Amino acid sequence: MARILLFGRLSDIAGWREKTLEPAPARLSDLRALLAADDAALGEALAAPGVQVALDQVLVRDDAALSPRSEVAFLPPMSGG
Amino acid sequence: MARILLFGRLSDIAGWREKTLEPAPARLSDLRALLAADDAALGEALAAPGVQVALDQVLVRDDAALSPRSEVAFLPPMSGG
Amino acid sequence: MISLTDQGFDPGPLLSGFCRGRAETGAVASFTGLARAEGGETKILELEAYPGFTEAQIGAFAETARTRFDLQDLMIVHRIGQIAPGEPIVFVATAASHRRAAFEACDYLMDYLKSRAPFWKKEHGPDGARWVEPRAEDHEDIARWA
Amino acid sequence: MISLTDQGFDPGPLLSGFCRGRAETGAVASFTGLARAEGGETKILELEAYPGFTEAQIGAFAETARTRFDLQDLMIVHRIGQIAPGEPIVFVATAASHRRAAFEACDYLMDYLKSRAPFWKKEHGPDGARWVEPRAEDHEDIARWA
Repeated sequence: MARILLFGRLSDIAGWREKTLEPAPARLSDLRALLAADDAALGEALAAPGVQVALDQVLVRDDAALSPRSEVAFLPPMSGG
Repeated sequence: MARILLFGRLSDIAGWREKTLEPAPARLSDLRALLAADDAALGEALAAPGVQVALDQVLVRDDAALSPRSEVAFLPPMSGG
Repeated sequence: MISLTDQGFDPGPLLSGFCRGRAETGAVASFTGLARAEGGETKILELEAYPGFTEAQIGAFAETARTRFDLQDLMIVHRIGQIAPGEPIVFVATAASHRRAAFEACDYLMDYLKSRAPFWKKEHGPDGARWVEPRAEDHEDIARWA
Repeated sequence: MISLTDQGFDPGPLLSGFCRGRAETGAVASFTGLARAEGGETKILELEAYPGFTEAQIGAFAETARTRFDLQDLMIVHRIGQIAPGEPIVFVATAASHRRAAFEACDYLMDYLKSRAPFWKKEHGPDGARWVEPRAEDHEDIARWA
């Protein structure tokens, strides 16, 4: 069961902040495709420049394999406090 | 009655921190002469470069007339806090 | 010590605690950021963090400050959630032997926290809410240290 | 507010009071100077002021800082008399709309207080007492602002 987290404007676009997926997609690219199929506007927002991805709280730049218990966070540009 | 104040190392040299003079000397230069006649080491220390004089809490650069109730402070180089 | 809190906090007791028992420190600089009303333009500021990730990222940056400025200690407390005008948003304190290092490290940490730290900021004003991205000024501030 | 005190003080409550009720401030920088033990070299620091004159001179300088950095407010509390290692010597706080001004004004005030303010400083160490004159470093610090 993968845990997906959205921050900042991404959760406003999606209408949710956190969801779980069972089974977990095999790869980050599969997860992106799944989310975009569900919600095209969100899919586009997640692919926008400046949106970073943290896999188990570590930033990843490229595609990556997900484990069944991965936590994937989509992070729009950080604004500072 | 003029009030004379010494600060920092000047009071260590003189052995006093504050004294009153009655009658008050007419001018700052008279006061310097009086103090130097009493204590040559102090007279020399007061004349050393970097020692400033405040007359009634205002810095004065040159000779000045004293009033009967003047407060004269001799200030060695300020060290900051 | 790096912590996030969704409760209001008072910077005074933090500074008192930070200064205590420092016979060899000499210099403690601090910065307190307060939410501004902007003449009524901003009613409530809302800050979102990613718990765990946000502290870890700030902690990693704080280590660079500790080394760069030879700090003896530092403290960062950051508010999250909804913040009213006048309330503290952030408190940073730095301890060093000499004041130049303490000031510069505090300034450096604040430039980072205001421009690149993992927070997402929403301003609730009279015309609704909007997400805020870092200002050009914040990017220039952090660029000074490159 | 500029004050001298011959009693020990805690910087925390000063910072709390200074930050209170500031819906339009944004930035409060502070500096706390603590007496250093210097590994046992300095046992007691003694600071002499010229009451009235010292506050007036600091006040006049503080006005230049207020104008130069467009400060909303400032506070200076300076300890005089005998000070033990670890005890606060000085607390400076500055309030401004933006953090750059608050930091720079605090730094500027500290450079002045450490190099040119009317205090006379005696260090009591294991080999007796000696009067301290400003260090070359302090003069360089204040020269940065010319």
